[in-house]
Amino acid sequence: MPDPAKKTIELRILRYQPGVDAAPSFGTFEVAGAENMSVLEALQTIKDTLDGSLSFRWSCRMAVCGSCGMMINGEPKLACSTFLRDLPPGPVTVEPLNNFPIERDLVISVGGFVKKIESIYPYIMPKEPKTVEQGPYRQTPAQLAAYESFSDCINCMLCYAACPQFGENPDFIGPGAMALLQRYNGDSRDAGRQKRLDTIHGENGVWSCTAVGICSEVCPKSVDPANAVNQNKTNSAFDFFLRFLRKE
Amino acid sequence: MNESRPYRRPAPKDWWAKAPYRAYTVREMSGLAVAGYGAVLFAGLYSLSQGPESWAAYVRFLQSPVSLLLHAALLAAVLYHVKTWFQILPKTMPKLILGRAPVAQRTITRVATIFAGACSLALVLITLGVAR
Amino acid sequence: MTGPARDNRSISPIFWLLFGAGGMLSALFGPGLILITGFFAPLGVGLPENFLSYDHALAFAQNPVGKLAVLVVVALFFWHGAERLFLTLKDMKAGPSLLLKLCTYGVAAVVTAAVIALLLAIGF
Amino acid sequence: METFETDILIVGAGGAGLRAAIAAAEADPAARIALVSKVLPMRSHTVAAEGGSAGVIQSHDSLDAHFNDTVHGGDWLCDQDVVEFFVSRCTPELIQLEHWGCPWSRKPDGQINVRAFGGMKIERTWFAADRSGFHILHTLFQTSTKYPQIRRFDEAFCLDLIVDGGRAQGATVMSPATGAFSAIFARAVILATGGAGRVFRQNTNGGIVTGDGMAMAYRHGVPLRDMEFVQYHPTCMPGSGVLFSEACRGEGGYLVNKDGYRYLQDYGLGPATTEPRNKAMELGPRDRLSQAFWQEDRKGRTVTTPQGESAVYLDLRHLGLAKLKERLPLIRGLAMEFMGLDPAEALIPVRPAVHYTMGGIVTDIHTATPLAGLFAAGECSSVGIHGANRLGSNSLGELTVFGRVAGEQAVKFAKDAPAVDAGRLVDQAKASAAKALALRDQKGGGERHSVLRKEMAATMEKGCGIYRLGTEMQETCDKLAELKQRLGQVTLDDRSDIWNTDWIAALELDYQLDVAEAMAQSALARKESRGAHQRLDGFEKRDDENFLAHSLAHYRAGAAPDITYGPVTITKSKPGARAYGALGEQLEQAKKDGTHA
Ligand SMILES: Cc1cc2nc3c(=O)[nH]c(=O)nc-3n(C[C@H](O)[C@H](O)[C@H](O)COP(=O)(O)OP(=O)(O)OC[C@H]3O[C@@H](n4cnc5c(N)ncnc54)[C@H](O)[C@@H]3O)c2cc1C
Ligand code: SF4
Ligand code: F3S
Ligand code: FES
Repeated sequence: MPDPAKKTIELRILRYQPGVDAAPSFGTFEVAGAENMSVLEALQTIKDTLDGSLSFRWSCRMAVCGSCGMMINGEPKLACSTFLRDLPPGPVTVEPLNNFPIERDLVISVGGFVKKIESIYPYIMPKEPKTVEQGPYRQTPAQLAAYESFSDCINCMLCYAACPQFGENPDFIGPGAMALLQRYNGDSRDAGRQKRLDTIHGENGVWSCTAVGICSEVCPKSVDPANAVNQNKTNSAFDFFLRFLRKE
Repeated sequence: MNESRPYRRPAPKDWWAKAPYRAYTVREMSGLAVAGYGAVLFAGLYSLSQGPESWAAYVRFLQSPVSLLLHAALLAAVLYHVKTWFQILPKTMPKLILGRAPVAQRTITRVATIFAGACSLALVLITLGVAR
Repeated sequence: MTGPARDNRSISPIFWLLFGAGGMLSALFGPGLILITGFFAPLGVGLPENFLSYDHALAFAQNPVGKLAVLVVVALFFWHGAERLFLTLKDMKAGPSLLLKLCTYGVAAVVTAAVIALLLAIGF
Repeated sequence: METFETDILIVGAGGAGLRAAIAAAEADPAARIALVSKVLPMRSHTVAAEGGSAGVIQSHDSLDAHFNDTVHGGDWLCDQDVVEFFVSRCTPELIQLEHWGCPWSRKPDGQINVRAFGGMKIERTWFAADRSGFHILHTLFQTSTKYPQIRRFDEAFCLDLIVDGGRAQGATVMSPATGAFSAIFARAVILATGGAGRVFRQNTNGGIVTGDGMAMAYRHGVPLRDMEFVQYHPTCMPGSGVLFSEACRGEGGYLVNKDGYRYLQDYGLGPATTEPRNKAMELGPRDRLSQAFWQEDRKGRTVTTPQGESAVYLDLRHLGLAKLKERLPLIRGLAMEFMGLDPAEALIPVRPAVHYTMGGIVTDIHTATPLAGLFAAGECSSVGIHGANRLGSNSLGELTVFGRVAGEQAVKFAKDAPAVDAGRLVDQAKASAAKALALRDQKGGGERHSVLRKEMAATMEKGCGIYRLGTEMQETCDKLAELKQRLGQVTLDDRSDIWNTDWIAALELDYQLDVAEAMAQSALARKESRGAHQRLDGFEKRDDENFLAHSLAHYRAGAAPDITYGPVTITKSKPGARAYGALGEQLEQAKKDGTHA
């Protein structure tokens, strides 16, 4: 039951409607009884009851589908797992993820990110091909642990919104895609390491990263993408000098 | 009509001066202290190559309060560099798996920092010992 | 999907490795070196009188091992600082990339050459 | 209008759609495949599955045992030929996923690890911590990028099928990013659009789970089968309905009422042992556990949460922090982030919420629907394996087993299918577009679709909940008819083209109302109690004489659907008593003794 003495929380939301607005500007909404809501629930309440034209992406509501990333009080967060009760009192500011083009309100362009994921051969290239009849590969818990955290990435792009180097260079492969690259390069079943490494030797590859490290701090799934990028900086650097010794 | 016109917000030019990136900028600047100390040594090498008088002037400089203050500042900055350097270290290497689970990065940082302290200490002790 | 949009191999690894080597060296021995050359030696604490004497210093710089140590420490420390300064200036958009490189990597390269020249001049 | 031509069109890029796409690409490398999804593929709701996927792998397990558990769990409403095929294909499909990189949890020696699951006699649920669906979906999506012939249409909302000459020949889609329509013509179409749990109030489903594909097929005359069987999952977060996986109980968690008593022993699931026992207590099937909750609630032995919902407690404290971190990290994270409590130290308030639609688009064992050229797989389909109650961890297996079949069958069909006459069919696509635009631009009477959606969800919960009454179901049917009328009175706040999510929500509501109606009408017509369909108005017993049959809801424009019945295929398991706990073991023993004697 909604509490009769319910508190009202003010949300300042960055709005943008292409073709109508020349530039984004803030709109303000008051949501009653919101103290136990997540930011997502507050946005849904606004959309359902106050302004149906407010646009944002969401689906799972349980911090696993990666749809609902946005800047909340200036920090990249998942709206569904950020609760108003945990934010400092006063108006809450909600903006689309930093460093991405805004398509509408809180909806940003995701196509570039998807292309990056596709560019790094995100699938197993088996070391020793096996048929299904031959059964599963063996992989010890230690071998699993070597790449497990990188496989937990939900593609929410919060790390991109935090990374200033991605802000400077939108072509930078970036932390999330590098986490995926390392997920496969670190897998004991895989033999595609060199091929993947060869995609990131350029300035738009790992060399745009200056080890700011904030990508790992904002990651909601403890993926540690900074590790994926910087570990591959080391790999790429060694490859720079050792490539001549490599036999193809 | 049917065209999306994404809006690109201009990125602020001074992000590096603002939280949370300020700490990163300070960390990077600590690298200047390393080079600064290299410059002090370079000056010594140059003085040495110019003969005994020049070297004596350099030694007098080292003994001056200005130099002591400068070195105190350099030491502080380099210590900050040591601290942050080993904070990034675990990011630049593959996960260390002990048993079933990766070693915590904090542990790697701590061990490496202690090791570095030991290196510097050993250098000092050996120098003092050899010189004696 | 088509192959990855690969851009040309960057030459950053050269600077990055020099930066890394300098960073590691300074992290391991920097504080110790500063203590010795900045405090113990000039103040004569724990060290004999002649430690900073011209002859003693010259002997060190004429010894091949000493030469190497001086070269490695001074050059790598400069390369370390150069890389960090370059990236920060780039973050600050302080100027065109080429200019920034000259002011950072350029200085480190000149200093490296000068150290070699001086060490050779000092002789063996 | 932009048009595309392809050989195979797959609508839906969740587990089933992606598996179908890969299967089609492997079956015929020359086939062109279009893969349409209203969200990026990795956002599909397969991502939320936690517990795992069943497949016989232990040496003391057998396909027969998996078969029996499934048929038994489905209260004999399963098509046994399909179940037999299904259980035989589960393990190979799970191995295939392993070869593609799925990070299954392992035993110390590197072999696949399995966990216990509700209603399963032997541990056979493969898991990747408690993010099994997430890992399956990402593995499939990433693997699918290997095939250049799969052309993805990400964030493309499918409005309707294109059907001509009794054959499905494509679909009309709208791009939310631009509002532009296009027609995708194909020789064969696969629907893999997922479930419809969102028609209920409290549910474990994502916002996108709105039954779109079911409604599309339904409106083109394909019956929806067994729609009255909607699964309540017993352990969900009060208020939001977010799921706490069955794996919590598989790992040994307890369910206790407000007095700390393990109440399941009062409902034929006991005795209450400390260690988990398969097919007993907390490891009973979902329908039974949800029903027990309802009874406890009636007896006043539940607590009321701050959200105003009644709840019992899930107790994981005795599992210890280390095990929670290793086996149930997501669950622990959810409890801590969403409810502010650590399951290592505190009880988690939980209650049942709608989770899964057992019914769906009717298909045969080859995933073919009665409409030529149209195939369906995954939760949107009813291929016949779940019967009246799905067993946990049988659905992820279904995605891969039947997703693959659909892909292969569609390729086969497309090879022989005559070419599409795109020039003529484009008018159909234009009509679908016009209809969608009409909903967006209608003047209406100022009604908000969010209000309609809430009323729909509330009436479904009331009439088609854990226990059902004829009168209440009738009220629900009436209410749904009213809501369908009121849809014409809806006025949208937003009439723009770009990212008009107001419009998309209204289109989804339109689908949902049809699906909800099929559910409620099928429920009203089934005058017995079976599996997830439990009545309290004189039909408390299972009635094999009259209702050992699949219900089929046939769409009628502007009227309630026609409900007919079709046969259930029974091969080797004759309908018997469905018992769990000690009673279940006794019956099983008696059966064994009987056959041995
Ligand atoms: C919280 C939760 C936990 C679960 N845990 C388990 C478990 O442990 N074990 C188990 O076996 N099962 C589990 N299930 C069930 C199982 O996850 C689902 O049944 C299954 O994932 C459904 O997969 P799908 O491919 O059929 O559909 P989805 O994954 O839902 O995909 C549907 C696809 O269709 C697309 N789509 C829908 N409508 C349209 C449209 N109009 N236009 C374009 N595209 C459209 C969507 O974008 C999406 O790509 C769980 C379910 C839930 C909700
Ligand atoms: S690495 Fe973390 S922050 Fe980045 S996309 Fe993946 S889950 Fe999101
Ligand atoms: S924040 Fe950016 S600069 Fe590197 S370490 Fe992370 S990618
Ligand atoms: S809605 Fe899925 S991550 Fe927030």
